[in-house]
Amino acid sequence: MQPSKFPTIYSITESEIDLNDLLARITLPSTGAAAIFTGMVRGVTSRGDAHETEYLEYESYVPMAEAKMKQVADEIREKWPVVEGIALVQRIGKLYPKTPTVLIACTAAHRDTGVFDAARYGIDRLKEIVPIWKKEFGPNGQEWVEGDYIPKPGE
Amino acid sequence: MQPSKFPTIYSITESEIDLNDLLARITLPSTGAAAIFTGMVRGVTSRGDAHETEYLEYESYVPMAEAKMKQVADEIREKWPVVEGIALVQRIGKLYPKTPTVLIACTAAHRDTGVFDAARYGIDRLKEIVPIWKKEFGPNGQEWVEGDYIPKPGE
Amino acid sequence: METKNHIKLLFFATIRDRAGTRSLEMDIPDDMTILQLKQKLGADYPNLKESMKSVLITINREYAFDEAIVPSNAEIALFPPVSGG
Amino acid sequence: METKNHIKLLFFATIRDRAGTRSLEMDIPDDMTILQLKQKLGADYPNLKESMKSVLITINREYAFDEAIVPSNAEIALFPPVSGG
Repeated sequence: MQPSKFPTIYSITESEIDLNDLLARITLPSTGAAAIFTGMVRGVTSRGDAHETEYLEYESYVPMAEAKMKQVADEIREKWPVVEGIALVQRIGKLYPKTPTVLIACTAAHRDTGVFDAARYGIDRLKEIVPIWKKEFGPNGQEWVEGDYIPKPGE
Repeated sequence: MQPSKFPTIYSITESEIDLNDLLARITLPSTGAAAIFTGMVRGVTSRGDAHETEYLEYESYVPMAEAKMKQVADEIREKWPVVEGIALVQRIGKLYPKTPTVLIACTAAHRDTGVFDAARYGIDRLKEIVPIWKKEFGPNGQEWVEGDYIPKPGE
Repeated sequence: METKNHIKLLFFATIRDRAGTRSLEMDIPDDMTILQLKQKLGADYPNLKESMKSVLITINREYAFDEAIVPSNAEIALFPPVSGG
Repeated sequence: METKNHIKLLFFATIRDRAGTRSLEMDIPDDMTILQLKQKLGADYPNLKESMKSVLITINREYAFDEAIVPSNAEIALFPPVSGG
């Protein structure tokens, strides 16, 4: 099986994230397992600075973000060659609590192949290098959420 | 937050597994992360005894299976008290390649809380103790797939 | 005088195929153990004899083992190791 | 005689708020480094001066660092550490 036969989906979108559709698009006849991560807008945060959120506004440097999502997918394939399909989707715009905002899904023939680790790696890397930002709107006003990762040369 | 406020879904079904719907049902205002595992019917298997599959027929001892799925959910909550919502769904009947047959999803406030491990544990335990069996139909006839786990007293 | 215990048996997967039926009802002596029940089934249904070595058994939907006593009106299920997912 | 390099600048998130614009075009000297570009932006746009210490910079959609030379007709983006997900 050549890697070129394996589907890779990456996109920044303003539309709803459809898990059923994305999963179907990365399922091959040889696929038996999928590990999927989704992130949602939290309306209530308890950890750290406890607060409430009315909504988030996401923006992205879209062409670079899509290129970096492809890079994350390439990194996953290098580390876990058994991974078959990969989907990375970030929704942007004004998003309310309970709404899925991001999805990473990896498929493989079997579940004991690192497919869970691959999905975990995917969301961690997306949050490090993919140019997306969010501004939080709550009862006490608005605030940009800043990450803390500084990409290294070559990333 | 009391555990009783956390949704637990467990079911044996003959209907399509709707990831969007299940995810929505285990997303609370405090939820920021979901780890989801799905298994699908493989049409082509390369590992071990390489073969092709036309379809699988699943059956279950339904009332016991649902009770054991609830037990798996209880075990997850005991090991990962941060888990908020849990869904365990097994589809039964005649299922063709690329079709999702099983889903385990766990939600939590944040992704670094063990939520990936919780989902992984869920599928591993389902395959050990939940009374479901599958018969494989392929070009060379039909064969029951047998597990290899013997439950211990108290399981 | 021996009293009788009326139980229901359920068979799944390979065990059902060999038993040729999904369920049976039967009377067994009080205080019969799971091991004795397996021996009785192996004797009464020769097709099941071989399966009784590796079968999983549940009493009222909980896994049960050789030394357990079959309770009254029990729902007993017999099946091979599970293979869901 | 100094030749000129025409570049496009894009600002995102906090940097855009402080710049008051999403994009700018400007001519810079050939062989200008990213460090020199940051110094120039800090001098030309006082609102950006403080941000230049921790800003991330990309050249043609790849992360770039102080010593890099800005290539001709580059698309340069400036933004804070990312926070997607």
